[in-house]
Parts: sequence; C-alpha cells; structure tokens
Amino acid sequence: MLTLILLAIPLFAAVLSMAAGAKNARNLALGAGILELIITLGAFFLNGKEGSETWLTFNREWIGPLGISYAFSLDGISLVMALLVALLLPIIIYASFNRTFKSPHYFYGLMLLMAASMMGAFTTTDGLLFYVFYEFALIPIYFMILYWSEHPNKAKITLKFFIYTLFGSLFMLVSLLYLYNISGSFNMQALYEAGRSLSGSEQGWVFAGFFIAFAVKIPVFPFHSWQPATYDSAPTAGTMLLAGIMLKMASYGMVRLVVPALPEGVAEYGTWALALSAISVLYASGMAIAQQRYKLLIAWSSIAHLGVLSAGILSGNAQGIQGGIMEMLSHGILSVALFFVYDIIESRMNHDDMSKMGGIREVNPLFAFLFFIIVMGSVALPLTSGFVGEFLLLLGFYQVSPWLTAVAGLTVVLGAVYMLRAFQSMMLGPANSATQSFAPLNSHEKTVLTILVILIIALGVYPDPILSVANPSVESLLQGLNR
Amino acid sequence: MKEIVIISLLGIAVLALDVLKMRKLVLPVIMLGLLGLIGVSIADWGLNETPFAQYGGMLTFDNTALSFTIVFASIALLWFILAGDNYTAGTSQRTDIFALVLFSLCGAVVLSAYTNLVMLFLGVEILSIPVYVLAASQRKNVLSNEAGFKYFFLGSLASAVLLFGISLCYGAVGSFELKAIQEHLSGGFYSPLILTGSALMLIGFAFKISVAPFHLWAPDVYQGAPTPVTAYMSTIVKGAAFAGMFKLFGSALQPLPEAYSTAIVFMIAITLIASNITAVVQTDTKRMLAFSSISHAGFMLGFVLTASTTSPKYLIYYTLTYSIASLISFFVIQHVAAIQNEDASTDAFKGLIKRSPVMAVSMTVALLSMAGIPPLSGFLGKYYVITNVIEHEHMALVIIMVITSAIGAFYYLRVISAIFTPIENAGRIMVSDSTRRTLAVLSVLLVVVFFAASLLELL
Amino acid sequence: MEKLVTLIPLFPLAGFLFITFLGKGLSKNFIGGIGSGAIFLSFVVSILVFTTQMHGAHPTVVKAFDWITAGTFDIDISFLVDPLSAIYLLFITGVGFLIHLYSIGYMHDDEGFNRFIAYLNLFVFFMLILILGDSYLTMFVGWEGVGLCSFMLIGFWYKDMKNNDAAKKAFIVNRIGDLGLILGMCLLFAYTGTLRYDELFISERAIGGLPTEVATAIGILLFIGAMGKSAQIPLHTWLPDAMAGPTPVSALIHAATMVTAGIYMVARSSNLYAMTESAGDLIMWAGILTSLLGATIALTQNDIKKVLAYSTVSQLGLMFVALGMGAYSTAVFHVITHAFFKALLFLGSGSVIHGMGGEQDIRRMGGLKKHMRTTHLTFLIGTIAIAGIFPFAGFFSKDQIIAVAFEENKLMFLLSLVVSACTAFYMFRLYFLTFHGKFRGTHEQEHHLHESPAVMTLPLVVLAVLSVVGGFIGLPHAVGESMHMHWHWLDHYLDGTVVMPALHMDLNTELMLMGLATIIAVGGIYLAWLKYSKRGELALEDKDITSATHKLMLNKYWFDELYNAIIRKPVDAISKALGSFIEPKIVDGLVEGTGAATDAAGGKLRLLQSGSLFFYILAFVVGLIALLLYI
Amino acid sequence: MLSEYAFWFLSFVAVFSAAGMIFSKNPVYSVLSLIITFFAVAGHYFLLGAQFLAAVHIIVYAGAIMVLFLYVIMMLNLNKLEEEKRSLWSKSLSVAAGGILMLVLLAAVQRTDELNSIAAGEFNAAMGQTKNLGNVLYREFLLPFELASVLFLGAMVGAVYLSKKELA
Amino acid sequence: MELYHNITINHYLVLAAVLFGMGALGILFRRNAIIMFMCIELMLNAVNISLVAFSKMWNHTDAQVFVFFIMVVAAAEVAVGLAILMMLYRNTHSTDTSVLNKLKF
Repeated sequence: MLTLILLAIPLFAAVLSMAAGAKNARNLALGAGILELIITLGAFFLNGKEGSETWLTFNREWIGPLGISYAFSLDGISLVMALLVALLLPIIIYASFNRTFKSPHYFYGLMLLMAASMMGAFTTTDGLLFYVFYEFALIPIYFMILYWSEHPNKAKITLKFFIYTLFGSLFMLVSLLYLYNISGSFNMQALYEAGRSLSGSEQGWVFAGFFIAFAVKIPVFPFHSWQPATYDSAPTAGTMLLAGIMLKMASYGMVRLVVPALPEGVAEYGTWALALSAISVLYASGMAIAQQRYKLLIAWSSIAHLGVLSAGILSGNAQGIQGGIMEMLSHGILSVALFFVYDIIESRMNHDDMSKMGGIREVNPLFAFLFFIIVMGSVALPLTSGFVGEFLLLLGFYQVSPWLTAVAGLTVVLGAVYMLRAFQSMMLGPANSATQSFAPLNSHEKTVLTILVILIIALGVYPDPILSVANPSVESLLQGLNR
Repeated sequence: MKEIVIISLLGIAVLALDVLKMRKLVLPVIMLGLLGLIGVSIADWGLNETPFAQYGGMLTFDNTALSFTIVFASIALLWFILAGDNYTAGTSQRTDIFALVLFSLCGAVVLSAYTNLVMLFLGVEILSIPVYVLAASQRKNVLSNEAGFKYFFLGSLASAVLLFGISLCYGAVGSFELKAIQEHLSGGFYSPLILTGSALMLIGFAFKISVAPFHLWAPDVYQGAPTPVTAYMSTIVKGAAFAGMFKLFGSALQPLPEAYSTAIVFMIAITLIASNITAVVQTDTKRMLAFSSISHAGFMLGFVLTASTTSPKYLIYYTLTYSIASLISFFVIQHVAAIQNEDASTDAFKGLIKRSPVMAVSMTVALLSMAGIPPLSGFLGKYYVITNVIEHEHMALVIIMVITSAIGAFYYLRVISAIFTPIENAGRIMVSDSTRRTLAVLSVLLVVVFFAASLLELL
Repeated sequence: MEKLVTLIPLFPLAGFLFITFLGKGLSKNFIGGIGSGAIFLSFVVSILVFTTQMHGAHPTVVKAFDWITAGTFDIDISFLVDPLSAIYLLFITGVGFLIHLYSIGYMHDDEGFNRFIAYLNLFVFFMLILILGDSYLTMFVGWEGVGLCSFMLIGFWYKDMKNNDAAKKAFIVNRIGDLGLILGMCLLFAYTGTLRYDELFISERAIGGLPTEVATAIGILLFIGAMGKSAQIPLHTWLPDAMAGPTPVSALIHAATMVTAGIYMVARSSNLYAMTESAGDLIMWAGILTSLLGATIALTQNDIKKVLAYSTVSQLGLMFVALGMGAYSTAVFHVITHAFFKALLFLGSGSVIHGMGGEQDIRRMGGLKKHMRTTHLTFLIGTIAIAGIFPFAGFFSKDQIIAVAFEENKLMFLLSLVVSACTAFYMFRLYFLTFHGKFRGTHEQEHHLHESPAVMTLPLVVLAVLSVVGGFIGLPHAVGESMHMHWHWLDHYLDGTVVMPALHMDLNTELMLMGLATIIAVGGIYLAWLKYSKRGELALEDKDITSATHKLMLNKYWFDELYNAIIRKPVDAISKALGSFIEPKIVDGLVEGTGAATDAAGGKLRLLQSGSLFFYILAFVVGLIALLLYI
Repeated sequence: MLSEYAFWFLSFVAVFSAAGMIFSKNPVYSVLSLIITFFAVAGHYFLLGAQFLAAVHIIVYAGAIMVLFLYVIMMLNLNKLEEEKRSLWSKSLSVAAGGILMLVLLAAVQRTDELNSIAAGEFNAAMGQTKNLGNVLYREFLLPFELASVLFLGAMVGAVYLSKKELA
Repeated sequence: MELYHNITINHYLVLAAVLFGMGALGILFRRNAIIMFMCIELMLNAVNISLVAFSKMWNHTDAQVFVFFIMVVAAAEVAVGLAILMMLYRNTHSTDTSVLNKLKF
C-alpha cells in the first residue's frame, strides 16, 4: 500500500503541477517531495514490525499469462533506495529555488515524474516493470535537458545520452527476456531461479547483456562518454537528479537482478566486468585530474566512484552489496552537494574555471567550510558517509579479486589528488579580483548545504540505521549462493 | 458476413450521397457506418460465423478476424476524423477519396477473415487497387503520380508473383482451402511444388508489407503519396497485409520448414538494418517515417516467423499501437508541412512546441512510442516480438533488433529535438478542434494501451 | 572505571564543537582555556584508566555504538582499554595538554586562533580514537582523522599557496599509505573474517590459522600504511614539508603523536608480525634506511624546524628498526621518550621562532642563550636527551634499541651507532648555532628578542623534566639493579599485550653497550662543539656549498625531484593524454565513430533507393531468385 | 495425337509472340504480338477442356483489355518507333536476371514428381462447360463473385476519379 | 501426370514458367510503361495456363473459376493502371518509366 502511495504522490503531483500552472509549481513540488519523505520514513518505521507486510508490499496481476504483474515491495534494500529518492527529491527541488525556470510547472512536473519512475524502479519486484521504470526515467530528464538547458550543443548531447543509454538498456531487455523465457514469469524470485538454472557460460552471456545496460548508465569505462557532456549541459537540478539518483537505478539493478540471478555468470565469466570497473576508476580519475572546469571534474570523479561501486556490487558478497547500498545513498547525497556547490559558484562567477578562482575561503569562510566537508566526504574520509560505502565495497571486492582491488583502491589516492586540487585552487590562496566580491550564501543556500553536510556526517558516523535495515534483505538475497 | 455487407454498402452509400449532392452527410454517415461495423463485430464475437458455409464458405469471422476488423474499423474511423480536415468538405474529391478508402477497407476485412486462397487474392486486390489510385490522387502533383505509378506497377508485379504461388500450391494440394493445405502439410513434408509456391506467396506478401529486399518502393511511395494516404497505407494496408500473411503462415503453412525460418530471419535482419540505417540520413520526416514503417514491418515479420507459437493477438496489439502512432505522426506532418510550402523536413518542426503544443506533444509521444520507450505501448509491441523471437532462439536476430531499435530511436529523437528547439517569431499552427482532440486522445491512448495491455488477454 | 574511557575522546570533541560553533566572539584566553581544559580532563581520566591498567586490570572493550554491519562483517565504534592503549592515552593527553597550553601563547596574535585550538582539539580527538579503537577499522577512523587534522593544520595559513601544497602533499602521501592499510585490512578480513583486535589476537586468536605468506603480505600492507603515517622511506617526503604548519602542530602532530601512530599500529599487531620473519626484515631495513637518511640530511639543514623534522624521521626509523627486530615494547619506549624530548625541542624551537619574529634559519640566529634563558636551558636538556646521554630519557630508550640490535643483527647495530653519532652531532650543531656565538640576525630582530611568556615556557619546563626522568620507565637491568628501581618496567607492563622478545643479555654486555653508546654520543657532541662552538664555524650559505655529498644531503637526496619525475609528471602527462587524446579520439571517438559510420552507411544505403523503377524491379527479381534458389 | 501437335504449336506461337511483344520497338506491334499470344493461350484452354474460359479469355483479353491498350497507345500517339536509350549494361543485366529467373522457375516446376502419383480421375468433359462453371461460380464462389463487384466498383471510381479534369 | 496424349502437367508448368519468366524479363528489359504493363498481363496469363492445367489434373472446376476471377482483377487493374498512366502522361508527356525518378534516396 505504501509503495503505491510513494508512487502516486509524485505522479499525482506531477500531473497537478502541469495542470495548475506556473504560479505555485515549485512549492507544490517541494510539498510533494516532503510528503514523500515523510511516508518513506514511515515505511522505515514499519519495517520489521509485525504485520507490516500488507503495508509494504503490493501485488496485482498485469498481463497474467505473461507473468507480468504490478508488484512492489519495500524490503530493506528498496527502503534504502526509496529513502535515497525521497531524501534527495525535496533537497534537489529546494536547491533549484535558486534559479528561475521558464514554464516551471513543466519543469517541476518532469522532475516529479522522474522521481516517480525512479521510485518505481527501486520498489518493484517485477523484472519487466523494473525495465519499464528504468527506461521511462529517461524521458523526463531528456526533456529537462533539451528544453531547459542553455548549452549550445544540447540537442546533440541529449541525443547521444538518450540513444546510448537506450542502446544499453535494450541489452538488459534481451537478457531479461532470456531469463523470462525459462521462468515464464517476471517475478524476481522466478527470475533468480531461472538464472541459477542456467549453465555457467549461458549465465555469462546473460550477465553481459545486463552489464552493458548498467555499465552504460552507471557509467563504467568504456561506456561512459555520454556522461560528462550530459552533466555539463543539464540544468543543475537535472544533473543532480541524474548523478544523485538516476544512475543508482543501474547499480540497484545489479544488486537486485544480476547478483542473485547470475552467480556463476558473474564469478566465472564476469571478471572482465570487474576489470572494466577497476579500469574505470583509474581512467576517470586520470580524466578528473586533467579537468580545468569544476563541473567536469566532479562529473569524472563521479565515474571514478561508481567504478568502485560497480566492482564492489559485482563481487556479490554481503560486504560488497551492503557497501553498494551505502555508497549509492552516500554518492547520491555527495553528488547533489557537489553539484549544488557548482550551482553556487556558477551563479556568482558565471563560469567554473578553477584556474580563475582562488581565495574564496578568505571571502566566504562558511561556504569553504561546508564545501570542505563535502570534499572530505567525496574522498571517503572516515566518519563521512563516503567512507562506509567505499570501504565495504573495497572489502567485498577484495575477496573476489585482490589485484583489481588494488587498482580500484587507487581512488583513495587519486580522489584526494583531484578533489584537494579543486578545493585548493578554488577556495585557498589569496583572493583575486574576481573572487573578492564572492557574495555570501543566502539563507536558502545555507539551508541546503547545511542539511547535506549534516547528512554526510551523520551517515558516516552512524550508518547503522541504514545498514541494519538493509542487512537482512541482503542476506536473504544472497541466500542459496554459495559464496 | 454482415461486416462485409456493411462496409461495401457504406462505400456505395458514400457514392450515392455524392450523386445525391448530400455531401455534407458523408462524414457522419461514414462514422455511423464504421461504428455500426464495430458494433456488429462485437455482436458477432465468438460466433465463428462462416457465411455460405454450405458452399464451402470462404470467410470465417472468428475472434481474430473480428478483432482485426474492429482494429481496422477504429483506425479507419480515426483516419476519417483526421483526414476530414484535409479534404474540403462538400467536394466530390472528398467523397471519391473516402469511398475509395472504404472499398479498400473492405479488402482489409476480407484479408483478416479469409479461409481460402481465392479470397486471399481478391482481398489483396480489393485492398490495393483503390490505394493505387489514392497514392496518385493528387492529380497535378508529379510526385504523387510517380508514387501512384510505382506502387501500382510493383504491386501488380507482386500480385502476379503471389498468384503464381497460389497456383503452384493449388497444383500440389488440389484445393484453395487453407484447411486443405494444412492437412496436406500435416506430415511436415513440403513437396518441391508447394515449397516453390509458398515461397512465391511469401514474396508476394513481403512486397505488400514492404520488407527487404522487396521494400524499395515504400519510401518513394510514402513520400510521394498525399500524407493522409500515406497514413492510411502505413496503418490499415500494412496491418491487413500482415493479418493475411499471419493467417497464411500461421494456420495454413505450418509447420514452417527450416529454410523458411532462415529466410525470414534473414529478411527481417536486412530489413531492420537497411531501413534504420537509411532512415538516419533522411531529412524529410515523411520519408524518414517511411523507413521507420519498413523497420516496423521488419519487427512485425517477427510474429510471422514465430507464428507457430504466437497468438495473433500480439500482432493485433502491435498493429494497433503502431497504427495509432503512425496516424498521429503522419497527420502532424501533414499539418506542419501544409503551412510551410509542403516542407516536411526536420527543420520544419523547429519550435513546434510553441507553435502547436498539442501537436508537438502528441507527435513526441507517437515518436517515442515508435521508438519503443516504455511506458508507451510501442514498447510492449516490440517486447512481444522479442520475447517470441527469443523463444524461438534466434539470438542473433534479437541482437540485430536491439541494435537497430537504438538506431531507430536516434532519428525519432532528432525530430523531437527539433520540436523542442525554440525558434524566433514562430506563428501558431491552427488546426481544427476535432483534430486537436483526436490527436490528444490518441496520444493518451498510447499510454493507456500500455497499462491496459491485460485487456489483450480477453481476445 | 573503564566505562569512563568513552569520555576521553569526548572531551576534545566537545571542545572542538564548542569552539567551532559557539566560539565566535569569546576571548582568546577563554577559548584557549576551553581547548586545553578539554584535554586536561581527558588527561585526568586517562590517568585513572592508566592506574587501573597498571594495577593489572583486564583489557576491556567498551562499546559506544553499532557502526558497520554487512553480513559477517560487524564493526562497532568501541574502545579497547589495555596497557598499550592506556599508556598511549597518557602521554598523548599529557603532551597534548602541554602543547595546547603552549599554543595559547604561541598563537595569541593569530587571527585564526579559535580555529587553531579547535583543530588541535579535533586532532586529539582523532588521535584518541586511533589509540582506543578496538579494531583496525576504528583505528583507521582515527588514522584518517589525524591525517585530516594534519592537513588542515599544515595548511593553517591557507593564504600562502606553499603551505597548501605542503598540506596536500602530506594528505596524498598519507593516502598512499592508507591504501596499503585498507588492502591489508581487506586481506586480513578475507582470511580471518574479523578486524577486531580481541577476536584476532586474544579471545579467538583468529590469526592463528594464517599461512605465513599471507601473514607476511598482511604485515607488509599494514606497514605500507605505517610508512605513510610515520614517514618511512619511500613515503617520508611529506614530513619535512609539513613543517609549514605552526610550530605547536609540528610538536604535537609531526613529532610526538601522530607520526608514531605507525609504531603503535605495528606494536598492536605484534602477534601478527611475530608470525613472519620477512615482514619484520622489511620493516627493519626500511627503518634503518630512513633513519640514516634522516640523520644525514639533518646534518646539513639550516632551518631549525627542518633539522628537527629530519631528526624525527631518523628517530622514527630507529623505532621501526626495533619493531622489525621484534622489540615492540622497546619501540614503544622510544616513542614515549621521543615524544617528550622532541615535543620539547619543537616547542623550544617555536619559542625561538616566536622570539625571532618568525625567523627559522639558524644561520640568522646565534647567541640566543642570553635572551631566552628558559628556552635555552630546556632546549639543551632536550638536545642532551636526544643525543642519548645518561641518564636522560633518550639514553635509555635508544640504548635498548642498540642492545636489541646487538643481539639480533650486528649490521643493524653498527648502523644504529652511526645514526646515534649523527644525531648527537647535528643536534648540537643546531644547539650551538642557535644559542651560542653572536647574534647574526637583523637589528630589528635583536631588538625584538625576548623570552616567551610563561604559558609557553611552563610546558617547556614540564617537558624538560619529563625528558630527564622519562627514561626511568624502562631502566635497563644493569642500571635498575644498581639503583634499586624497577627495571624494564615498561616491558613488564606491556607483557601480554605485545609480543616480547626473549633477550638474554648479561650485565657486562649491557654495560659495555651503554658505555659504547655514550662514547659515541659524546664523540658526536665533541665534534659539533669543536666545529661550531670552539672554532665558531658557521653553516654555509647555500651558494657556497661545493661538496657533492653535501649538496646531495642538503637537497634531501633529490627525493622530491625523483618523485616529481617518476610519479607526478607521468600522472599529469597521462591524464593530459587521456583528456586530449584517448577520451575524445578513442573512447568517445569510437562512440562518435559508430554514429558517423551509421551515417556513412546510411549515405551509401540510401543510394539503393535510386528512384529507378528498373532497379526496384531488378531487386525484386533478384530477391525472388535468391529465395527460390535458397529453398 | 493431334492435340499433342497442337500443344507444341500453340506453345511455340505463344512464346514466340511473347518474345515479339517484348523486343518489338513499335508499341503497336507489341500489342498485336500479345494478342497473338492470348489467342495461343486460349487455344491451350481449349485443349485443356476449358471451353468457356477460352471464350471468355478471348473476349476479355483480346477484345477488351488489349483494345484498351491499343486505345491508350493511339491516344497518347505512341505508335511510332521509340528509341529506348539504355546502356548495354542494364540491358544485359535485365536479360540475365530475367533469364535466370526463368531457369530457376523451370528448375522449380521440374521437380514435380509428386504430381505423377495423383490418380487420373474420370475426366469430366463437362467440367469446362458454361453450365458447370456457372454452377460453381454462383454457388461456391458466390461470395468472391460479389466481392469482385466491390473491386470493380473501386476500380471504376478510381479510374474515373483519376481521369476527371477539374481541380487539383 | 498425363493430361492428354503425351502431354503431362509438366509440359504446362514449363510453358507457364517460360511465359512467366519472359514476362519478368520483359518488365526488366523495357522502359515503356505500356509494354511493361503488357508484360504483367503476360505473367498473369502464364499463371492462368498453369491453373487451367491443374484444373484438368485435379479434375476440378474451381481453378477455372479462379482464372475467371484473375481475369476480372486483371481487367480492373488495367483500368486503374491505364488511368494512372494517362494521368502521368498528362503531367510528364512521357510513358518512359525512367522519368520517374523524382522520389529517391
């Protein structure tokens, strides 16, 4: 029941927003976001309580003979993912109050639609429905970029983004259908059984299909080249949605579909995927080091972190997956934070060329302080949310492939290299003529940044509520896999 | 039977109204007639009516035929509403064209209900001959002439080939009845004669549905024909051809010999590759959609490939959803091109979102549906095809389908990009209320039909 | 009593939070009081904890809260109280308190005073977590946390980019080590399924089943972490640069506490290292090389803090030599004494710098003993202590290392004597050049020269006392016996917590070694006296240096340049290549190429649509023929 | 015996005049050649016992369809030698393609052994007669017959529509 | 199967195939729309011959009736086809199919 409500709120709000017109669109959206958050927290509260089943799951037949149903369930993993959406949505909406958009009701409507589809993808237990939500999320963001971006090259960039990700996810569809062909149902449990009944090499092929889909979206080297340009051209709210939540659908897909369904396919025939993930870390870090512009730098850094994420999840053990879940949440928060910092800087400087900045700390110590914590979260310092995830991921990954972990682990070093460099060249040193007049944070920016920073630290210091909610689900997911 | 009578009489009635100078009544009468057709089809549901059964009845209105009839009738209904704007009310041109469409529709109904190769042949011809005329119906327009002629000529050639195939089958079986053919083949053995015969029939149909390498006519004809006619061709004509083909290959020529599967797989593959890749470089949206239509034919051929295990309802679903999308897109093109000197290039769509939001949004929905993006029904159509093809273990074909789908999305999105690219001082495009409403309803339908796909199981 | 241990890190944390969020507008003295007071409270609790441990209480784990759960991986934030952590607590809070106190005076005129105290508090908090953590992972929290504080404090004066660069360097180099540590933890977990000390070493002895190679690998990986933190070759280059931070920072973080975390970690893992010879050998060699390197470079440096920094590197190396040879408690002993006298020396140098108005070059000093009596005296004590003169603290700990080396490895023994001689020489070179002779600075500086305020000299005095008596916690057998005191008290105290080597040394050898060490130290002092005091020679200006060896040492064996050439430049070049060529041309080029290829193919394929009826019919017929032929 | 000779004769005439139609440069000659072919085909019908069909064939094809053709040719004034400028390449290509198609079809219909096993039933001489044909046409084929009228109507409307002069 | 004196069904099938093939060849060979059109008629006749022969073979009338329908359709096609042709001629003044190349690529 709650799952339906979670799905209905943004959907309904989206329609309402588009119908009601521009005037109160953003407040409506914010309200919907906060309501969503409250209900998600309610679901958190219900989790594990006696008789909460009826509240947290929903199941109706859709296309019966084909084994497709409207099935949703909020187990521990889905709860965390739902939290990711419900937590970031109001923040992103509130963060976008900084800017004014043309036809805001459509802008926020699309945003809410996207939230609905992501919520759907994270909570459904039907394979096809997952695919549907996964794909559908593309549409709103596509239009958000196409219509609200001011990038001169946006048409080409969005096209590439759309086609590339669509191309990838079609492979997922093939793999899903291949499994379905055996199971006769899209119920995830049935898909797991179908997958496990396959021979190792068959699993390897099916895995390849899934991996291409997810690797494009996450993205993992060498399927990433759509991403930096897309982040660059999207309006900041769009980038936040993309980097913060949408990409997690892919990693969530790995958790939900790949790991439990194709254990042998990943373990025996998936080493290449792990290697690609590890290379991804190195490659993206290298690219990040080469960037002059802050937004591109964080775009690349995102790829680097997600390389670790992909590798950790694919290692298929409890540590890797728990780490993955934690990292998804944390990376979501951090991405939103980092891109919000971009938004703040861009709104004052009208550019994000790091070499032309410096000394902002002197002018605006509060901003620098908050930004520093975000940076520390991004370099995965203990007691920030980034660390818990990243460490668990590496821990999980190590059990599968020590040498590749050593490669992927370089993110610990390289991440510090580029993030500190960015922080240093923007914030430290003497202020120059351009940064001299860097305006103080307005109350609204302060609020957003403070909430994000608190989240970063709170989740790093006390991640237990998340981890212990997810843990039973992760263990039941891995049940029957002898690894 | 009543269906055929209604549709034929409707055509005649339209002509009569023309003669009686009551042309204003044409459209309402057609509406009523088509609604009646739909109603009758629903009333006949489950009766398996076979008219003139005592003489070896040549049509059977089973549920599949009825649902095809309903689909065709509904699409036609929508077509008439949308096309109503394009032909000046009260002219004889309008009545003539509408009558031709109705006659052609009669052929479509025959094709979905035939049980005899004679009927098949007649159905194909009744379907096609009016369309030859329709394609050429802009009499002063050389492009339209050219389209009509090419279509007519190659169509006749295909008819001849189809006929030769029918003849050879008859030679081998001694009857035109589908049932007889199926009995003849029940042992699974194909004698050379029937093998050749069915190959020729396959080619005859391959032409009608425009799959490679027999598709070359389609882009030219689609582009040259008046846009409403193109819309009609890509929806009902194509759907009816598929209905006929599916029936032939699904119920008569079973089991399909191995060589056929391979040949069809090959045809699908080159269809998808050739059409999608060529579509990428098109600048004219109408021609681009023609290639897209070919590509969809390639997909739908997948149902024929797997006809032994596929229920026709999935083909019906695909036909319906593709037709809706196709109607929307062609009519939007029509309206966009009409006010800018028949320019249907991608650039002509720039700023459409401001110039006519309804058309822009419905066009977008239609294109996304054709691209197969959920939650639009075009996705489920493709999904059904791919599931079936996977079930038959043609993995290579699946991969090609997938890759070409992605390529397909590319050219659809290019149009969408244009729609949402703002331009300066764009005037609004005025279209009639009925068109606007119809387009809006159709695009909503594309979403609804996705979620209501379970209704399909009623068939 | 052990429950109180949770308070120990909480006080500094509270101090940090208070100063950061509520400290605005409060007076500096008050802030200083809060900061030092917090540490003092911790110190008091630490004493309580320490006393219980001293009286033989059992090691206890105090759980604060659940932290990370993932399948079988289960780590809490909880604190382990045992002799090792207790004694560390004691000197960290103790020395920490003194340095806080000192900072009040030292940083009094700095606009970032609040910030500074807050950072120091935060640092102590993390250091305490590092020490108290009951698992490698909890330790790692502190480990990274102190790195963070080190970063912030090195770059404290952030307007100067040089400081920021030094801070960044420290952080990144440390991170390299941390990667090793992370991988070590991963490997440990992969084999034992836990990272808790208790389960690993005590209750379940989970390391028992480790194959030797794995133990070696883990040992090496963990040691890589220690290399970073404790500035061992090849990750030592950050420490001298870290002197860019304010002097109390150098004293607290980069001499007394943080840099000895590596030793703590290895000592903590002594059970593990005891299982493997080769890891120990590696540590030993890395230690002695670092020690020699530091000692030789220190001979030529002219920046007062740089000399001390290299001296620290060198001393840390010695501690690792001890660790490598299995003498864990000896290393800890040296850590403690070193904390006393090195903190003293740094604070003393800080006092000097304070007095000199920021001047750090010893060539511009001289004759300061007249102006800064307390500083001079305490500095001298520190210098004697580090040089290893009986009965100062440094003598006993260093002697113990030399003794172990004599037992274990004669080559080590010789090399450590060399280090010892160098140490005595460069320290007294520093001492003489700074405090003796004539003043060589500007007039203004001379005019400005003054003794530091009491809040600064008081810690000096306390530390000086500790530098004198600190050695008594580990009196050698021979001395202890004769003085009727507890000998090898520390060894007994730590026995059971860390692995103890079985040393069998008779008294004569012991005495002989002590004598030898003293002679060598005195020799070094004599040479320094001869050169810099008696002959009054001055350190050469950079441009006058001609000797190749001298240049080599002055330039720190060109390590920075080497790393620049083999790591930094290639990384930059590679990332540049990635950005300008590989990404756009190859990776994205492939993607774009696919698009372009499709386009080109479309351009060719559309030619099939020639529009010619003839061609269409031909295609039709050919298709017909093909199908018929195929069937 | 006679019928055997007749077969060969008629076949020869049919093929020969068909070739004449194809290769004649004057469209009028082509039409006339085709009419000869049709007559030959009608002869075959007769030989095969389809007398009524033969008659209808003559009437419809030779009498109506070909006259229509001729009419169009005359009206469009195409009754003169016409130069078709075509490259040798495309000509030989078309001959090759057509020839191969013919060969392939020949090969395909040659493999019809199975037909030999069909027992020759009692030949019904009356089968091709009008009465018989009429019976079948108006009973079994009544529906198609009626539908043919729809077809005609459609064709008629279409042809008239296209030939109308007014408007665009 | 022998249809009459020594003449088997194969003879007729060969005849039909030859005529059909000639029709196809003609369509390819000529560019004059009218001639090409006639070639199609030739192909239809080829089919008719085969059908009549089969009718005789199976001793069944329905194939003959089918031929009847083919003629009907052919007539309808001719009517429409010639109408299109006339119209085309009116616009292009040619019956040469090679002028039909406006729609391409």
